[in-house]
Amino acid sequence: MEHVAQNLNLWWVLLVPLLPAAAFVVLLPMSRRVRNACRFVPIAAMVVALGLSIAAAVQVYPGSHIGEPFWQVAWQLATLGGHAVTISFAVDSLAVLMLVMVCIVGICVQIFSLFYMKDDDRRGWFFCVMALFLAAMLGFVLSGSLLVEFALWEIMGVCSYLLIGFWYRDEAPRKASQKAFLVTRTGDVGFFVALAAIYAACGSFEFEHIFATVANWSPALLMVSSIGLIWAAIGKSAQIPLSAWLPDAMAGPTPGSALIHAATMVVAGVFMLTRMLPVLTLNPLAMQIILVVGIITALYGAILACFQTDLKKVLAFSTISQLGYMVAAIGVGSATAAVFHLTTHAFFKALLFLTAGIIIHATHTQDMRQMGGLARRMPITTVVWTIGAFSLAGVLPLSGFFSKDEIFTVIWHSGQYWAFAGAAAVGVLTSLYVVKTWFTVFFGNSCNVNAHEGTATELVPVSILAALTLVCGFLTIPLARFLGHEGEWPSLTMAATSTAVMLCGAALGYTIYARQRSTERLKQIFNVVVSAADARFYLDWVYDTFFIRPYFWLSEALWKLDAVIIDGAVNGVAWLYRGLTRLINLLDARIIDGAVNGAAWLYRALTRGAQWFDSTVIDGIVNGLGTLSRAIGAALRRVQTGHLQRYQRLIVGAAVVIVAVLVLVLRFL
Amino acid sequence: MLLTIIIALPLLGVLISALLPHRAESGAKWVALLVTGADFVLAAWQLVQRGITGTTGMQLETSLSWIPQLSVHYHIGVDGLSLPLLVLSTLLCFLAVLASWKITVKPRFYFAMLCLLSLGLNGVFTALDLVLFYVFWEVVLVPMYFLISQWGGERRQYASIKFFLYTFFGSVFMLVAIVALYLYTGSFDLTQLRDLIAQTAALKGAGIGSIQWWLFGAFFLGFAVKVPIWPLHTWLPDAHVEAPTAGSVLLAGIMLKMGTYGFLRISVPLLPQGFSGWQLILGILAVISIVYGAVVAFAQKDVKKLVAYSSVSHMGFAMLGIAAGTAEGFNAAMAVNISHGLCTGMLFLLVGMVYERTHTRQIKDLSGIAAQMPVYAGIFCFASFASMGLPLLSGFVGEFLTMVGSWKSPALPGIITVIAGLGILCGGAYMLWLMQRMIFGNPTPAVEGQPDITLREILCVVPLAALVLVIGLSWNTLLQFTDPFAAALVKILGA
Amino acid sequence: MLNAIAFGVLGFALLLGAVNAVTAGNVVHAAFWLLECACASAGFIWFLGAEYIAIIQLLVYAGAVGILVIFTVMVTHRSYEDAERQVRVAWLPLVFAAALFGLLAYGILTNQTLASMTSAADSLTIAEFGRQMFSPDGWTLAFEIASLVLTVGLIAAVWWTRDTDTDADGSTPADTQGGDA
Amino acid sequence: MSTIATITTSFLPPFNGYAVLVAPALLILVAFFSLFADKLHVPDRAAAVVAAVVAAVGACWMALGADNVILFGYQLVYTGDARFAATAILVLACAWFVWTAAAGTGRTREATALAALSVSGAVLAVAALDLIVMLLALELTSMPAYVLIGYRRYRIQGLEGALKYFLLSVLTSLFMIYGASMLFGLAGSTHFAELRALTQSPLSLLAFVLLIIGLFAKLSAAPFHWWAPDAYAGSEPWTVSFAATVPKFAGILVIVRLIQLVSTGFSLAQSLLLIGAVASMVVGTFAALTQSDTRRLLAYSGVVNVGYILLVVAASAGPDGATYSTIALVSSVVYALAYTAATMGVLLVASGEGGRLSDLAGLSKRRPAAAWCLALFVLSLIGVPPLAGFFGKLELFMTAWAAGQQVFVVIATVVTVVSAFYYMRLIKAAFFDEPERQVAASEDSAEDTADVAPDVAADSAAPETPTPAPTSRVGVGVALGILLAVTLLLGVLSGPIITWLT
Amino acid sequence: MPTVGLTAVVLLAAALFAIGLYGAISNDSAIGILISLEIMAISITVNLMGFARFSSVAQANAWFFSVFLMVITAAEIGIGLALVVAVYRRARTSEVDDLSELKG
Repeated sequence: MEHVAQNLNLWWVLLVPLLPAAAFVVLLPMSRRVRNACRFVPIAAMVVALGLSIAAAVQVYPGSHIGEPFWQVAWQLATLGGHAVTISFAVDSLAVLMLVMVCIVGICVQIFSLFYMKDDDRRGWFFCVMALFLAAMLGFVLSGSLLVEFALWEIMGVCSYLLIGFWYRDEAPRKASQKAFLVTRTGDVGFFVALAAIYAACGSFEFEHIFATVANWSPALLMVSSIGLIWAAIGKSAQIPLSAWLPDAMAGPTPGSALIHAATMVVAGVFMLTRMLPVLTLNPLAMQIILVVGIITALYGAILACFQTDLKKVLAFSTISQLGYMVAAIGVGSATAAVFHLTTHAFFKALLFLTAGIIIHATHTQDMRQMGGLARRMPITTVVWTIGAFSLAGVLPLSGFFSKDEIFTVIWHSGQYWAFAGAAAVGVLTSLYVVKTWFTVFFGNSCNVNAHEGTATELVPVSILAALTLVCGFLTIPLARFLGHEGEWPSLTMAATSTAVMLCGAALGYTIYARQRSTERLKQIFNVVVSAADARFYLDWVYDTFFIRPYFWLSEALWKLDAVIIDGAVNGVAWLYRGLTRLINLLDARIIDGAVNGAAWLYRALTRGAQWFDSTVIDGIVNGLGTLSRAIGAALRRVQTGHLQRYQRLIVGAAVVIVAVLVLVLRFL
Repeated sequence: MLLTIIIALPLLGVLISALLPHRAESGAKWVALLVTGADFVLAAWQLVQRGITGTTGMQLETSLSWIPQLSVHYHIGVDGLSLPLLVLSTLLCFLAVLASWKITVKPRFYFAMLCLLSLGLNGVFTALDLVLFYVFWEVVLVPMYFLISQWGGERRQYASIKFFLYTFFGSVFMLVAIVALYLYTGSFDLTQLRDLIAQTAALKGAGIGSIQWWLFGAFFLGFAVKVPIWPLHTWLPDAHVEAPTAGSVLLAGIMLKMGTYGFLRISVPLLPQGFSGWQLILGILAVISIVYGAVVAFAQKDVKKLVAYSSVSHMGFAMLGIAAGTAEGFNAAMAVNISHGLCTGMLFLLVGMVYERTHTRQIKDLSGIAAQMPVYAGIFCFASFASMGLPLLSGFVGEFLTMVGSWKSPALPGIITVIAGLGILCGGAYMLWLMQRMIFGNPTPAVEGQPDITLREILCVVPLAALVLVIGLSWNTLLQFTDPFAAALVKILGA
Repeated sequence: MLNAIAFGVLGFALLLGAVNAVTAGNVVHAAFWLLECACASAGFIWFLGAEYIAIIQLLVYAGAVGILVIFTVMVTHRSYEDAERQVRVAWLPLVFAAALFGLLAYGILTNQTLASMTSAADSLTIAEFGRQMFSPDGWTLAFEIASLVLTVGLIAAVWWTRDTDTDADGSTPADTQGGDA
Repeated sequence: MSTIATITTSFLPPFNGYAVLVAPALLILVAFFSLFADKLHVPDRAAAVVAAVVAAVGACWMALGADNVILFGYQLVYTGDARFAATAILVLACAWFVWTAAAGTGRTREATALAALSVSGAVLAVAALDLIVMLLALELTSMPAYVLIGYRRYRIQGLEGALKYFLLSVLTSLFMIYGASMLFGLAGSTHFAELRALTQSPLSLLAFVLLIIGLFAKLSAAPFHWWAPDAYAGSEPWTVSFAATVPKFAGILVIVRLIQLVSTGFSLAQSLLLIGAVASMVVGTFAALTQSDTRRLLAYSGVVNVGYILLVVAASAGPDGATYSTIALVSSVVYALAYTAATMGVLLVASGEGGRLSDLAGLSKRRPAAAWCLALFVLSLIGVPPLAGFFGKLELFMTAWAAGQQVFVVIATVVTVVSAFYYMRLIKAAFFDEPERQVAASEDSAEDTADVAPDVAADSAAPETPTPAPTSRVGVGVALGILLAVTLLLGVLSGPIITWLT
Repeated sequence: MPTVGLTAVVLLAAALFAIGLYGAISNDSAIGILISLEIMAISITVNLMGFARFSSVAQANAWFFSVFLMVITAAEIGIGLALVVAVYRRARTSEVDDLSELKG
């Protein structure tokens, strides 16, 4: 274990991920009842972890550039063909910042879910998986090698699968969890290829080793690895082609969604891109792709958020859109802007999700239309929601304004003016849906009476997060300097433009929703856009028709190929063949009723063609081999007629022929 | 001498359990348990001891002359490649005996056959003489045939005959190749054969159509049936569906590894030029196996068939590792061998437990197991994630190294690695699809009221799970054995 | 060398007997022609100088075998017309036999060793024949084996033809009389 | 005589010992003892027991006897392989006698006598180096076979089979004798060594071919195998098990010796043998595929196996055959034993049940031990390793491949694979099929099965209608055990066996 | 007077053999076949005696050969006729063509 320490020995930082991991290991083997009782263990573990990370932050305070670790430790994982492969953990300023952020959000969510899950009999299991997830995220943040990052990346995927599918008894969470895990794994294929390419190039996964040799990588290799990494990030952070899973992931318990699908896991993609920025910057095309993906995803998320009626879906699409912002920030090369927005977004989005949890708990519904006028019954929740929402919209004193403004300035300086316009449009739409939710949920006619204010255990974590959202805004400079860049306050003009953007969106929202003006007329005007938005721009339809249904058909066809054609061709023995014909009839019967329940017309035409092909050509081959050998056998039996005369003549005939051939022919040869 | 004891111990089991009097029929399982257990302890002790001192070159070698005229020797030995497989084989045999505790139909013959199978498997992995290897290769065939045909499911007769004839068809070509090798070089001994082949002029000449190429092809047919590689795999699903639980565990857990072991022990080191001719074909077939196995598994209605096709897909990774020809590739092949043995062994044991309770393997009849049998569901999820290739578990080691190895290999184009990546995705797809239908959801009448997993059954599964975790966390526990062998192999190919 | 005329006469007698025995319509005729052929062959052998063998030939073939055949014909054919069958020439066997003879003739006629063997060996006396038979390097072993062959022939004949006791499976001839049903 | 002496002594030190003839002598004694058994008021099967003991003693005697015994002026020479063949034949006979003693039904006295004489003939035939002795010994070996095929004298199928076998066999042995007489005439002497010195001429070639064709018929090699299926299908599996194995084993030895000692003078010997080999393999396999009667199936399997042996013999008959002669001799003898032991085993198991495959149905339930024995014998016939069949085939194919018959070895391999299909039907019948209900036993099987209903026939006057003794399971076990031992050990101990043979 | 050599005798024997062969193949009744086989045996004896007469060295062996040949033929005729009688008893015929129950 060699230490690459400037002068600090931060071995204890490793405890931060290990503590929740220990909690998970402790909780796992327990029986359900015992596990429910000691669901406090993970919370205690997280509190200690927070303490340690804050201590680390203090010790590391002046901070340094991203990528220069204060302290690093490496183990030899294995030797491959005599060449040692190592895994390592490194502590640098970015890692410490993320540690603090994750611990804070983690603790708030865990405290909140103490109350939220109190009447669910599998709450022990919920905390256990939550602990595993936090351990994985903290480890992910601290990892010093791409292999460790990938390993923990997939562990987080599993945890999100388990959490989304927590209530596995009913249909929606089951389907959503599988969809989420499969879509993220589609992204992981890219990560796999990138890993293989990078290892092939520089023989190791360590970041500093990669960055050292990246200069002399071949352009093809550079392209493959960056495309792979981008594809992985798109999968994990629900960017545009692979974003369908995040809205469905809301089927899981709200605190789970709050932690995973707002604050931590979804930003893992962004975090990985920041880590690998040195590699990506060498590839201008990759940067451009990242920027384009970021902006389009932001727009996509924002537009759809405006049309959602489910409170959590709105937040989900808003997360997609803010992630788009972060990716765009990376796209223009500024890691600090992305990280800053990542941090602030974590706080206010977690805040919004938890508050949404309280509202849902109180009104027992997720549909915003049935909520209304909650301000009077739930004053604290309203205040807290307002802080979060306005921070999201980018109102001046709140942290959201500063981090979004940072991104605007960075995009502006990068000269990509189309991107800046896009970002501004997203700003407008963001404030539009913020205001819309604000009015529909808290003002308007109060249509459910028994809404009651959240209890203390719910409100404490929420208010902590609200406080942080207020404070963070003023930390832009120290935070930037912590990450190694001298930050500056947003320029006056930029502040003005972003406020103007926010105000115009708010005004639009006010005019439409404040006074309950009927939105039917609006809907006719934009009916095309509205119907498209309802169907999430047909993204799901594309998945279904071009990937899922053909996959079902392909597997069915290949299995039939397997069972009939290869088997048929291989065992031509009559005796086996008889068994096979029974099998084919059985299969055909099942195929026909299989086709009936919903295969496309194309599919049915094809199977009929295949059947004809089967019965004539393939059976022909199988028959051929079988009958050929039996025909020869039968022919031989016919010769064996039992007549002695026939045998005598055969023998003598054979003898004479052989003698003639051998003696005469060979004699003369 | 110790290695001969390890190999021959199951023979003791065969004799005792077959000759037990009728009254003491139930004693057969205790005899079998004792014998296979002792065998495993011995083998594991060797592994641990070797682990400490490191394995370079052949260990525990014994060589006695058997048929002097044909220079056939009883030559056995263990090295980095075969020691882990030997331990896995003894472990799985032990667990197979444990898993078939409730066998009532002719138990004496059943456990005799299991011990005979264990003997054959131990022999195959330690034989260093081609004739001895072929003898043990066929010995394994007979008990498996009887296991399937006597204690199998409804269509056991068709499945067992098909299993026997497929493998026999392959092994006949292997015999022809062995004879041809003997005639060219005059020796059957694996250790000397490599340099003998190198010296004989007739066997020079790489590339398609050279004699080495043909020999490799003959061996390929013999081993491909066993691995199984794509076109020759149709016996596997039938054999699995109809085999009893213990039969399936051994068939998938260890008998498929004989094919890849054959490639690594015989084909690649002895016929390097032949191998270079076949590399691309192997790679393509391997990738087809991966994707084909995964896609077809998706459409299965019977759990065992699904796991059988998953075995085709996983062994495809092992073959891709071999086809890559790089150090990572060979390590990958050996890692997939061991990890697939563990994961699929676990899956089959678990499926066997469900079958013992519900007597059905149709997925549509089984659902909501998590609600009814939570501990079982937990273990099943662990096994599924392991076989899906989740990091920190052994499945990931094999698949990751295959990807890295095949990308690095000069002979295989990059697209093959990408398709293999897609294969991993499809692998995840059918496993999740199985878990979603079988484990989650509301309990069906068949699953209703079923007792959760018992201690005996947990004992069957826990050692495998522990090994999966240990290998997954610290790769070196396994790779320290396989890497010296892989490095030596690469040096041979390089030379 | 041999006197051609005697050779011709005896040879013709021999061939005549053989041809008629083989193509006889009636089995009884065939049996009698066999007798004639055996006697002719004994004469021919005598002409070749091997008197002792000729006598044995006469005894064994003409006597024992001929009579035995006639005896069997009497047992197995109840009436005259049973033994009758219309005579027709079977072409395929004729072709085969002729082809074989042609090959043999070609072989014999072109063979030098046969042509070169002309030394007229004086015929062996019976005493000499006996002494050589039982000399240490002689044919005692062959003699023993021949006797065993005859014993087997005897056992077989007894086994198949005896009607009195039960068959291997205990069924007596009576109940399977209608064998041909 | 001098030329004979020089040639044989060149590789055989003279050792005068008539002791080696003890085995055949004892067998002759047993034959006569069993013929007069009822006069000595001894139970019917006692003869078989004595015969078994004698055969066992003879086998040990032969095995332990000295090597290179030359008798009767080089007419009879017991080299290593002759002694091994004699021991093998005696072992097979011993197994058969034990089975007859245990489970033989009805009168087995005559069968024992005939078998004993046949075995003594075979023991002499394997060592014969003289045309006359060879012919006589072969006749002595195969004549009892005619009787055994037709042993059930009150059943027309048996007799019909025997008649066909007899007539065809006599016809072909006359061919052989004619060839032998012509060769003798040309060479002047009947000893093999002399025949080797024969100058090649069309007539001598013709004579030699006729001789070999006769031997082909004895071995039921392809163009001349027509009698085998009908002869075997007509009679009981118990008698077929002897008639199909011992005469064939002796025939194989004779043809191997003949080819090695005499064929150098005849270039076409190799092509003749190859024709026989390929024809046997192909015809035998395809005909066997569609058989439904065990005896007929094994008849065709016999044709195929003789085809394999002829392939190796052809290898040693080639121009450079001398180098391969010893290995060819060794591998053909070993394979002959492996094949005959397995065939006798299968037939003995079938004897308890009945001739047809369907009679074997459900055997694993009735007699599990016998069923597993049957499985092992069939696997040995297929050529699955650790059993004798595999090692036999391995040596056969390697010798043939080395001797240049690559194409034919490939044909043999394909034939082996195809043969697996029809052999497996035996296992399928024994293990999977369900026996039809006993009531509907068809006419043929009723007559066929040896379970003899005590016959209270009209002439109860027949004094000694023997009430059949019960089948003693131990005896059957011992018989099958001997054959099983041969099948299992021949493979594993092939090292020492080969040293013994050369 | 003209003399004739060994070739003529062997030729005669060959002719006799061929006639016997024709008879064996073409005859329907078993006894007819046995008679033809008998004739073939006679031809072999004649052949042997031819050699005995003309070859200097082979005379004794030729005599022994023919004697043993006669023994073999006698034994075979014995068995053959016994078999024919047994078959006749059971099947009321000795016509070979009717005996074709065993086939396939």
